Amino acid sequence: MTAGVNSAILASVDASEKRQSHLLLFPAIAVVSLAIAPFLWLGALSFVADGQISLEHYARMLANPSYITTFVTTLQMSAVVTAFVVLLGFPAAYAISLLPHRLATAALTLVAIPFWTSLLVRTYAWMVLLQRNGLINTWAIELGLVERPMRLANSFLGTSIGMIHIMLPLFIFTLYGTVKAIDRTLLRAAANLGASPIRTFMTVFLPLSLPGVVTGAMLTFIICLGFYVTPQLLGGGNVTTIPMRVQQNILIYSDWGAASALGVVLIVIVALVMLTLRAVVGKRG
Amino acid sequence: MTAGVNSAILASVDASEKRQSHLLLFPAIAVVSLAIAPFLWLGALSFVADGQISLEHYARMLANPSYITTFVTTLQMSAVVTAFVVLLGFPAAYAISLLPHRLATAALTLVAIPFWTSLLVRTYAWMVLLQRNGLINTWAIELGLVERPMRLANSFLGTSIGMIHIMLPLFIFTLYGTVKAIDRTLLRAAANLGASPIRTFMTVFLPLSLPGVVTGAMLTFIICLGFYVTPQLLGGGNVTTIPMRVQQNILIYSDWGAASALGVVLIVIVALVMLTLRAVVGKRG
Amino acid sequence: MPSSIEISDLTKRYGQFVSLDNVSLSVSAGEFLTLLGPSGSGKTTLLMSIAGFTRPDAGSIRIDNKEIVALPPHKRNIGMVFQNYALFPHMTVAENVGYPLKLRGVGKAERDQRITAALAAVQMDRFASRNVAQLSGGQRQRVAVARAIVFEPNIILMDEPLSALDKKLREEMQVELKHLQVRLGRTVVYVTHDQKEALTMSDRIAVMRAGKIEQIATPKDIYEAPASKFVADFIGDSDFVPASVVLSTGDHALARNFLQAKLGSLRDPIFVLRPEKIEIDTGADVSHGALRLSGTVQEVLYQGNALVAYIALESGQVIRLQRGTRTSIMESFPQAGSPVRILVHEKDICIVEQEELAR
Amino acid sequence: MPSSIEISDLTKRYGQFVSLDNVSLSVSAGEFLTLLGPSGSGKTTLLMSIAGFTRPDAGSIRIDNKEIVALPPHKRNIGMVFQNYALFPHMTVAENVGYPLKLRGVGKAERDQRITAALAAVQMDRFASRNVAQLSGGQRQRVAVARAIVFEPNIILMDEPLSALDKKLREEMQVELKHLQVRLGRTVVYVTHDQKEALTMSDRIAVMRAGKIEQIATPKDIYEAPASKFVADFIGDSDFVPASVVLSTGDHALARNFLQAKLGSLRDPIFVLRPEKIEIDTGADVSHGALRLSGTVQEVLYQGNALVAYIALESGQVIRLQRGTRTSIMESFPQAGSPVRILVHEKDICIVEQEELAR
Repeated sequence: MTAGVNSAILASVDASEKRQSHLLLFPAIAVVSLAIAPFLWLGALSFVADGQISLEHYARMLANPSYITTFVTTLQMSAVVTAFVVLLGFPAAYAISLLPHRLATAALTLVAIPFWTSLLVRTYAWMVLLQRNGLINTWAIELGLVERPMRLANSFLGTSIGMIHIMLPLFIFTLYGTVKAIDRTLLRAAANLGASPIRTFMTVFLPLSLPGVVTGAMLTFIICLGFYVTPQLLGGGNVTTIPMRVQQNILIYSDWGAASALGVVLIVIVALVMLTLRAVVGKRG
Repeated sequence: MTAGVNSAILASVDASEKRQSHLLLFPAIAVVSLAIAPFLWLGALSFVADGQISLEHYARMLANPSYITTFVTTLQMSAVVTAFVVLLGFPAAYAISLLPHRLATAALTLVAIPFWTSLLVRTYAWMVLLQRNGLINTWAIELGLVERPMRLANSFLGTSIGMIHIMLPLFIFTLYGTVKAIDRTLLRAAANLGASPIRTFMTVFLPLSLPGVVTGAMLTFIICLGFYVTPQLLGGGNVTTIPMRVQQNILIYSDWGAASALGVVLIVIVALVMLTLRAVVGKRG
Repeated sequence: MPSSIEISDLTKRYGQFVSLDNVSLSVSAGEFLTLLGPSGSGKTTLLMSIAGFTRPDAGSIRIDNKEIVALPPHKRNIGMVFQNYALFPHMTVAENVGYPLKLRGVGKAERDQRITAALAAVQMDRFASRNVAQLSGGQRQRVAVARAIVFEPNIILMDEPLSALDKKLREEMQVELKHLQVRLGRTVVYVTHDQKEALTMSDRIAVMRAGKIEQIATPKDIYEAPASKFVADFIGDSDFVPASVVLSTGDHALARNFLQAKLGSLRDPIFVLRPEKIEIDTGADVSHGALRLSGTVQEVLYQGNALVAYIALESGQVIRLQRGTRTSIMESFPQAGSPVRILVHEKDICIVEQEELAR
Repeated sequence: MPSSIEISDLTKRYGQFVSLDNVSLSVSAGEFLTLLGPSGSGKTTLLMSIAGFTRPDAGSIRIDNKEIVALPPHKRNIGMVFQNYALFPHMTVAENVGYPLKLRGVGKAERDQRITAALAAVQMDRFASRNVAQLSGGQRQRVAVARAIVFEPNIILMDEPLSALDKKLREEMQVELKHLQVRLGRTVVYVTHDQKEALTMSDRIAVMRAGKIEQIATPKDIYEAPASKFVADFIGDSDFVPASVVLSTGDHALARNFLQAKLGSLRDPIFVLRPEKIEIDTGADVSHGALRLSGTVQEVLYQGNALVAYIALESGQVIRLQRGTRTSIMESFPQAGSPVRILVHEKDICIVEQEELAR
């Protein structure tokens, strides 16, 4: 670059403006740090045992079969819940996207209200419905579907039902955005080229909504990994998830290091799923 | 309408197609019902006492001053948390929106990872940081800022700090969408018409980002109302929120009716805030 | 191979709004017919009814004498080029073009061959393996055409296929599309709101207005003999001068039978004067059957390839005169402020009925 | 009242891309100057540098001899009409127009009066209390103009202000904006990629290409005497025939000094032939100083207000001849397939240097 008329003064104005805009970075850096800091500290803590740097907490996790069981249960439950959420949520999001604007807004609002309601209250509502003498068992017996009350609450099944109900709205919102954004002309084009409605759905609509399904499913899966209240109340002691083990380590054993290590593992799993998602969806877009 | 050539056959094809499209409504109705049903049952239960329809649970709530205290605490804490989230989140969202695309994505991803992480783990991380001999107290004493450890955990303050940290990402995401969508040409137009950067910010940027701020703040407030794990763990018995009272009613007193009534009140508050939000933001758009 | 289309009494209402008002129309096999009109005139509804995406309330659409009005779109076998091209973003160029063949169960080998042929017809064979997102607007347009012709439909519909392209490319594509249509010999129904496009490409133009066909004729007849003030105003530049003004102030050496034939049935006749059809009366042309009017030049605009004079007639009416910019013309062109006498030959005048046009 | 602008040696790079390459330019007080060029030519960067939104790497911008190149935009007191109008959606029409006055501390009474006057100047006074969202494209455009003139800046910049309007409205607004500029007597710098708009409105046009000004001149000089093949191709329709072909095959009764003057300094000269400047050689015109070429009519296109003949010259080159559609012209117009002899007067020919143009 050769210097020119006023180039010095222009460069200095430029530099002072850059300096000013760097000031703006502070809030961003501050908040990002604030968001991350507790986790970094958690990470540090997880490598300390008896005042020394050590991998003890992680080693114990691998060695103890009950931890392995907890991990398996957590992943299994998350996978089951995610699968059902996708199966129930896809047709719902698709159907809502076809409704006229007013009806669609109403449907989404109705779906939204429970979403924003206290997790505890939602879990409790399912306890009421699923218990031995709850509404579902009462009806099932009255209709003659079963003879004795089913064990719905205090089980993997009950926990899953509660979690499916809790996660469904988020999945529907996520997918709805994608589905609604699909250009309807493409469906017309497919019909014009000779595709029956079912072929159009399979060859055009489904592939185009896939990024939304993947995003929604991964987010659902991630959040399911962190559930504590629902498995605690609806699992009735028969379902143990990682966050429950964190809680036990603190309240019962006061073992902060072990709790931290569990937390770190959970965060790492979340980060991995999120990065995978970014890679998968990013590549398609 | 007068009949015309083929009008009968066209009308019949139309009708049969309408019937088919009504079939599509089923998944929407099913999922919306599934989402709402537990709450309706909860509502019904709250009006039953000793096997009879009664307003007893609600009457008791009004009569018992400790319930009033709980409500005030819950609303107060939600308001405080929301205020701080807005104050911290706005500059952050603004700053991130000015970053180049790559940096902004990175910042949002870093903010997102804790958001998707287990609430319990996040709360626990703050317990570690805030306890009497935790990192913050240790540093504060070493730096000579205080003489004795501050009471950070087990208090309204600690609970608020934890909840602010937990809610900040959601608020930033919500606001970021609005802020990013503001047409930058409007800011140039303001400058061209003679507005200094600060005037531009106050007269153009701020008013245009208001819908995002209002939406984010209301969502934050709603979710804060439903917090259970964080006040339970970080409040150390000194903070009682509505969801904690629900839990107490079930586990300690086995009073399902009272718990239902509390849940219903919570849902009604959420619904009211959401409808207010829709009215406020809808009017502006 | 090309098919004829016979539309009769087609009606479509949306609530109170009448989008198609008893429209009847024949398109002969191999014809290039353009539906031209302002937005809301029903041209798109008519096209969509032929494609099967809009179901009319009543009426008949027959292709080669077969009634199709109640048939769903995927059973009509009509090619279509959409306004935004509607290429499938999750398929390559070749997969897009091969899609209709796959649906028809055409085997891999033949399919590949026909994809290549269709892409070659629009000069896109080098782009077969590209993603749609990598294509420019003009390239997408070509792929959309390839996809619409690859399964050899007898009728091709086009919904403003060039409206998203810039001017130079649009003009190139007009010529190309027209040549392609002639070469393939298909029946084409084309929708546009660009009158120059319609005039250049069409065998016939149907000018639509408020759900009806206002005039259907060859481009030359539409421009030279518009059926109404609406058509004259919509297509080309026109100045309108009431017949009463012309006949009272003008030296109208117009044949009596010309006037009788043209004015006879009109309640409130006005003259349509086209800027390029008006001449300066130098006195050299003494032919009969011409209209002569006096006026003053208000302003002369230079537009590069044309000079436009705004001439205020004695009656106060302003009309335009346009001429190409050869030096010989520019040198003798009237200056602003100078008086001028204009001349229009009988054959260059058309007369329509006065009406209020909404703007 | 209007200001002059003096730009010298303005340079702006974005990484490797040179957006402005040592541009110098003077705009005199009260002039309507248009920056015309394809996208990426630097016309918008130049405009944004004057407005202060782009900071050049080097150079000087002086307004009335005051250096402003390092001044922030809000201290420049220059009016601007943005491409998408940039009206504030949270303010009414009156609040939008009053915004610059409020910033300047103008009191309520005077402000209201000036808002009304500015809105009246663009015929929008009836819409003062409307929301921006309720306005049509054309109405927004007018409000944007009112906001740019209400604080009486001495210079007004316009960035493709009409590009979002449809054709008829655009042409109306061209005339209106030009009249407004003349009435207010402000200096206007206008950016467009529409050559007809530039030709109609401007006092001078600066044609930009790859960060440089290729030619700056009056509309007539730009069109009649383009400085390069790029300018001739970008503005108007042109056919190019190499001088060697013309001189070997044509009957070029062209004056020796004409040829010498035009060809003298060019390495590889080509003739620029404009379709409207070519005539049919009927033998009647025996004037010297004209070029005569033989060819065959390939195709005749009817475009309503014009007939275009594609003529293949003996050398194989195809050129176009365009004429208005008066009946007298149409009757004698050459038919497709017939041999034809064309004639171009010396003054209607321009000669530029051959170069490859990217498409």
